[in-house]
Amino acid sequence: MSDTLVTLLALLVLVGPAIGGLVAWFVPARLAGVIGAATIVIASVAATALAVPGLVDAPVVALGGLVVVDALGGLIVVVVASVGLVAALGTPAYLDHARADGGLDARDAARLWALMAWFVGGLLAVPLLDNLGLIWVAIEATTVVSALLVGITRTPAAIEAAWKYLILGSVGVGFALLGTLLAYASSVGVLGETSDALAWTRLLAVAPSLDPALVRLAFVFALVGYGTKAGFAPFHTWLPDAHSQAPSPVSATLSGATLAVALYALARFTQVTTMTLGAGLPSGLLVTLGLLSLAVAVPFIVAQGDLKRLLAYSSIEHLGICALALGFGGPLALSGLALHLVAHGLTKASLFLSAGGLVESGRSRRIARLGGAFVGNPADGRAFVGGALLLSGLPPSAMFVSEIAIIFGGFQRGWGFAAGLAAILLAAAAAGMLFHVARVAFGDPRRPPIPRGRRARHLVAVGAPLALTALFGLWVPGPLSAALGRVAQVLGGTGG
Amino acid sequence: MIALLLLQGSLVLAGAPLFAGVARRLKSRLQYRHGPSVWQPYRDLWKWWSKQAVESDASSPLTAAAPVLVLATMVAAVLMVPLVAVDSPLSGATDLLVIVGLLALARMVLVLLAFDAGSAFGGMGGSREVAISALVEPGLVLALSVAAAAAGSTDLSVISARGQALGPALLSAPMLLAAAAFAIVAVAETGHAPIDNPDTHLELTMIHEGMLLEASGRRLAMLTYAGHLKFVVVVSIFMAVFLPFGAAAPAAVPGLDGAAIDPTPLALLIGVAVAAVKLTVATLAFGLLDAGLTKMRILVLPSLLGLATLLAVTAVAASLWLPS
Amino acid sequence: MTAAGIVGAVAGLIIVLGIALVLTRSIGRSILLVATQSILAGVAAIAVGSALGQWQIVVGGVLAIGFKGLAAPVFLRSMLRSTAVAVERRPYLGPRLSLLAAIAIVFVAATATADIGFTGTPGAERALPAAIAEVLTGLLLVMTRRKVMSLLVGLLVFENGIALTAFALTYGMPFVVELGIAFDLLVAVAVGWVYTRRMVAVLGTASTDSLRNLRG
Amino acid sequence: MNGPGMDVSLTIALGFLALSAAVSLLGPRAGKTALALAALGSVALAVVGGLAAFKEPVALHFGTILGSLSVDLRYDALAAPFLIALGVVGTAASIYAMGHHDGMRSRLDGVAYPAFLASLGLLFGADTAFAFLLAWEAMALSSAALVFGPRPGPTTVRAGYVYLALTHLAAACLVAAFALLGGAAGHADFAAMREAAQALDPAARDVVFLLLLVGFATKAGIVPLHIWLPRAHPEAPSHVSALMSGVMVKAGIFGVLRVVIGILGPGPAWWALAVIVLGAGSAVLGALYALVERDLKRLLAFSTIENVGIIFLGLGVGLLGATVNAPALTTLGLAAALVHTLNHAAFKGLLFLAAGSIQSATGTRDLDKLGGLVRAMPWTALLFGVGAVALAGVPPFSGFAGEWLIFQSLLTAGAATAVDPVIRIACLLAVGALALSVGLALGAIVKASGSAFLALPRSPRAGAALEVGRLERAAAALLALVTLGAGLFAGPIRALAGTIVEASSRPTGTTLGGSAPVLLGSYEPIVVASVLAFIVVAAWAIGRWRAAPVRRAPTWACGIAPTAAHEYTATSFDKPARLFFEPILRPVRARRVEFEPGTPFPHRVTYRSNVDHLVESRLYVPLHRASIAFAQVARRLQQGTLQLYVAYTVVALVILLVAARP
Repeated sequence: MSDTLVTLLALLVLVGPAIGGLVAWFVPARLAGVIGAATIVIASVAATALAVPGLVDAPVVALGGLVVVDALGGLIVVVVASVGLVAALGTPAYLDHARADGGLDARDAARLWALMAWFVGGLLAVPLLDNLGLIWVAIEATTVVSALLVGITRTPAAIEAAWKYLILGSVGVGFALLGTLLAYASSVGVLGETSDALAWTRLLAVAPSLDPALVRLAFVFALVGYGTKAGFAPFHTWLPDAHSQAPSPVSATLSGATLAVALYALARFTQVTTMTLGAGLPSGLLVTLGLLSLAVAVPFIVAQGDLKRLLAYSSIEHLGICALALGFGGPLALSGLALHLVAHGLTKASLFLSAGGLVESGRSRRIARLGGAFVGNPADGRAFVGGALLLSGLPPSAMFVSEIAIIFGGFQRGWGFAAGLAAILLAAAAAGMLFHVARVAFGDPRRPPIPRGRRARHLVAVGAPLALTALFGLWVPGPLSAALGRVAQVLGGTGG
Repeated sequence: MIALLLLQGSLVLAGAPLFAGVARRLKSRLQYRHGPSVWQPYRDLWKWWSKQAVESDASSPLTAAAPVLVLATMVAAVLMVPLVAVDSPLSGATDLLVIVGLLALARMVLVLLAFDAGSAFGGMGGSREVAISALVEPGLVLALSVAAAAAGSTDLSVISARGQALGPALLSAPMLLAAAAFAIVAVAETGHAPIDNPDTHLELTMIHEGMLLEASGRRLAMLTYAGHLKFVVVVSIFMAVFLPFGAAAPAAVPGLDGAAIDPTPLALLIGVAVAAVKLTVATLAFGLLDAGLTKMRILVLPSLLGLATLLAVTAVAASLWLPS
Repeated sequence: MTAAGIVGAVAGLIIVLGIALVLTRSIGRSILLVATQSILAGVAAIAVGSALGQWQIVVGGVLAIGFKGLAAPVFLRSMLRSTAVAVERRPYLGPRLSLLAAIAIVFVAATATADIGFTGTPGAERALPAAIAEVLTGLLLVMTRRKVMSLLVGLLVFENGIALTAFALTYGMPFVVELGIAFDLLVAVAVGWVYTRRMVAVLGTASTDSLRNLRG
Repeated sequence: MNGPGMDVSLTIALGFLALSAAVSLLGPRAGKTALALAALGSVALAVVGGLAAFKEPVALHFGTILGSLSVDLRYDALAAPFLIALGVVGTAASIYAMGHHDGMRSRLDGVAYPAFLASLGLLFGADTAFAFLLAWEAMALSSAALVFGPRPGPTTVRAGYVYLALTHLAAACLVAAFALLGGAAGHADFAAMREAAQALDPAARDVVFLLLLVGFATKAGIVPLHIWLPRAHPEAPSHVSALMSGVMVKAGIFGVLRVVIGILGPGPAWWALAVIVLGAGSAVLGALYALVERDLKRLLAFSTIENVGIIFLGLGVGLLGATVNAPALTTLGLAAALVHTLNHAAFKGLLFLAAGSIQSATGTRDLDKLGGLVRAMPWTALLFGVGAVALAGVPPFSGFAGEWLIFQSLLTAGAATAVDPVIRIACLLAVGALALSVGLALGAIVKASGSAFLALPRSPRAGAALEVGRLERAAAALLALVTLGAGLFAGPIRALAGTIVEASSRPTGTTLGGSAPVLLGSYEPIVVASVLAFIVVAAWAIGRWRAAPVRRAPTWACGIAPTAAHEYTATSFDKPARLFFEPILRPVRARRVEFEPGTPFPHRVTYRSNVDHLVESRLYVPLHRASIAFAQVARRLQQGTLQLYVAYTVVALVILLVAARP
């Protein structure tokens, strides 16, 4: 692509959402909806257009090195863009219902679109930026913006969730800043005090000569910081509250995209640390936290009463698997990780939207009171059950492929015990999930459900991602599998 | 082979009711009763044969078919059991498991017949028969498998040939234990005291008779006759496996092509005599049991049949350590 | 006074302010303390920046004073006005225990820097322990205070600690990143302000005791 | 023309099944054509099986999904019998479904049924770990969808959930086992895994064996992993339970043959002992619970557990032969297991179809409410009879043929001096256990057929039952013919099974099997059958010769008019057995007598007796309760205080810092 087009696209992605959001903030609700959706769609399309070449062959460089998109960055952009689109498609239906039953007024609706635009814009920026400091700033910005989104419905529970998200998020990400700072300190010795010192491309190039003690501390702080944002146990405590109280399109973006972006940032640190200290420390810590996340998620999934919290804990479980995959390393596990991020993003976004639909039509969040979804709300009911089956890794789902790849990869790399334990924990979590899904799907509805308007956009938003996940489970198209291979190669570093 | 088939077939088919008569006669004499003559079973069979059969209006075609099937199974079993000679008439095609299977087939058809009339007594007899036979099976098969494992084959002819060749050494400890187990099981199988009372028609106590209650005319004749045949089959299995002495062995000098030629006519005659003696002794033994023992309460049966299985199990364990 | 001397003095002052923060119960006073801390750090940065002639560090100091020293306290003050109670009545840590904790923090900070033993900028040997002490003080405040405003104050102290560490190690981060960090921090405090108003309106209290019913 | 024939017919088979799924999407009206296509697909699968038996195996590559995970198929001799069973039972089930009212209940059924057949077909040919696991989970998911069905009631939902959850947990064991197995081989196809498996150290091989055993035993329904089987089968429509009991349960057996014996290879003696003990336990308990069961389909489900136990005995002897390197013993054991697998597929499929006809005709499966169906449903009675005699294991039928072979293999193992005494005793005691289970099974099936078909109907619905349609009878008749054929031609089938076992072991290089199985005894079913037939005809002729006409009169019931109430129902029939096996069954009795007010005469007596399934009440219920209790305790981690959460983060940070010290 020509240079000018690349620069234009980069600018569009970095600056566009900010302006779009600003306009949407001050414009009346109906117009704000159009502008907000347009901003998200344009930003996503631009980012994908910018990232795909990086995904397929050589990394794309723009804005004088500020923006570098390699295979890993490209993949995350694709995940965030697709989840952003799904959320944007799902928002109108949510707003109709929320305004109908008085949860939100017109001002809030406009503000929601503006915040969504900033939120998705921030998430899209992270994989493009080649500066760890700016990556931190973008992630902190998304944290703060999404805190506003989580508590937008003004209920006591939403406010409580927002506060916890804000405080815990800021403390956690603060440690990430400490980590970034230490990385900067270690690279200043080698690269001098230029802003290049924070560019992960330069850091990777010069990694072996960095000061090991500083890099070790930097990795630990980054692991805690971005681990909090990615929802690893024991830093996960904010996630169930925030994801279950936020409006469903917001929690879709939170679960689908934000966790992936946080994992991306952590992956960059892991790359650098592996080049400097060797794979021992990072994989050890990542595997431990991954197993801990799985272990913590299982009891909460098995004995869960709230539908959305069930999905939130399942996100913790799936990010635990991603941490395991990152810890195992090796081509098989890492390509499994890449596929898992895509599949989890899509499925979880669709699930949160359909769960939102079920909660609205069943007028309750309690799983016990949401029975008879097939009868009461067939569209959302079928989507929810289908999504849950895909989520628990049953064959047509791409997660079946990725989970097997990760477990097989784990055994290959000598992590036999951890991978075996993970397999059992995964099955237990899936069994717990299926138990609740069966209770929700079948039986007769407790209260006559209000017929949900069959908004075409909502159905597309819920159905399309599931179809894609099922498709990728059976046949990974040529270019995608090549891309996954390149991501694995990039993540694996020379160690491979 | 055909000669043996005809000889053994005709003799057993003719003589079976006689042994029943002898057993009943012995029991009555021991009970200081004169008792019916030894030929009474023949008269009963002939009487039923010429009577008109009456069947329940609730019954299905099975009531007509069952007696024929049961009788046919028993006749087939008679032809498959070595009695007169070491080899049974159909020795090449069957082994002890097939004979046990045939007994099971007969039992299955009989229990279904019991169901068919829709009377409570048939159901009662059938349910007890099934429960008891389930307890009998392990003891029966284990006892026989001790001999089979020792002889290296499950064909009765091979087992009895080996037994005959061994002579008195055959009665080693495992074989004795197995014989005892088989004896208990044989009592249950043929329906003699203390498990069942062959002569009674008291509804609550009869098991085998209960199943025949609704049969009449030629059907009753066939079923009773099958019962007599079953007695001969069970006893001849016992004799073939545990007391094969005297049965007509194939000629000492094998034929030109190495195949064992049929036993000489003289050997067959001796075989028949010895078989008759053996059957009589067994009949007297069962008669003594009938006279001496009263019928056990049905809920206590598992302990007796459990004893049989236990004996068989010890026989199996012993057979591995002691040369059997 | 050389640059190192100024940094040393400021570090000492910051540690004292930190201890005061741990001990004080009144939220108004804690806002004042954290504001002075930020201003001091800013002044140190400006002094060192002008001494070394690097405009980046000077602008960093100005940003610190502007955002953390002035703008953030304005928000915190307005939050304070919106609730009746202005005192931390029952923090999780009693007065004696918090004093003990403050001293422990200083002790831990000193041993930690000695243990790590890498050299930052000149004068870092005094600034680093102060920075780590501030980080720990910030965490302690967040973990032991009940009122929402105190939590935000704790966050600011924690943030000051990290900025000071940056200053001690490499005289702060590249300018663009410093700007971003300061902006994010301000927006975080602003969001806190929004939610405090909403919390008082909906729940009627600004204490985290009423934020405890999302369980399991 | 050896190779291409197979993949052409495989593509035809999958084509038909895909077409069937597509057609069923058009709506319920297209149900019949969709099922017809499924039947054709099954026939094609049987053809593939036939080809695989006699032709050289051909590798078919379907594509790589991710990195080294690829779907390769290779139909060799071992896959042949299973494919043929799938084809035959699949065809019969599809034809049955065409005539049955709940054959195609919804679009979900329309897609799930062909998917179920296809996944089974792919499973038997899978040549890589991923292909095997993909087919395994697809089979579980599609059969669960069929069990749930469009409008499941609460019991169906529980049954479906227990089934899916247990199968998924078992699949996790398989994933771990394959990962361990394929660890060094980089997950190439089974052949590469076979070499890698030999290099594994003994401890790892034991772990792999246990994981595989748990995974395959759960799918096969071996006690104590069997609790899903008696729940899931009765809830599925009859043609699906016929397929599940007939073929899907055999996937566990196929797994043991293909992976444990084929890939993992021989191991220490305790492997064989474990399989034999599990087999014997399942056989006895399966038959015992079948005998005391009142629901017809649950009875058949428990008898499947018994028969799978019997097959495991054969597999145990096969493993034993491999351990002591006695090829003849291995061939005998595996051939016996294979023969009984095929025979069971046919007669259990037949019985489930017949049970389905009973349920659709009378609307109930409770044996106490049936009775007297032989008059209204003669065809179903005859077909059920054929299945019954096969299940009872009486000569000259197919059930006996399989069990006779298992007896032979156990006795051969018992008599083999190379085997150490403890296992020889186990084999001989297994003979006793097998005999006990056959006796109990005979009782169970006699009770089922007697109380369902004979005497007077015990409920108005049973009285008003009508014979089922032609298609359903034709389907059952197909399986009946196969069952009778398998019974009569047991000799040649036995030899064929021996050659199959020997052929499937050739490429592995390990001399698993010798020639046709060497037997201790002789059993020529044709001779036995013809002797029986001849004598039956003779006896019948003599019985009819100048016999007086038969008079029909009401049964004598001590003077009162005989009614259905006098009959022995299923519950009363198995009362002696319940009392005999009281320590295991722990029967619980509830008797309520309502008297005429003011008189000592009882107006109504209600009697309920049920049996406590020990495995469930002693093992699964406490386990379930403990896991829920643990989850409740664990949930206190998240009890809401913000400050505590920050403390979690700080403590974790300190621990990580300490852990990361250089």
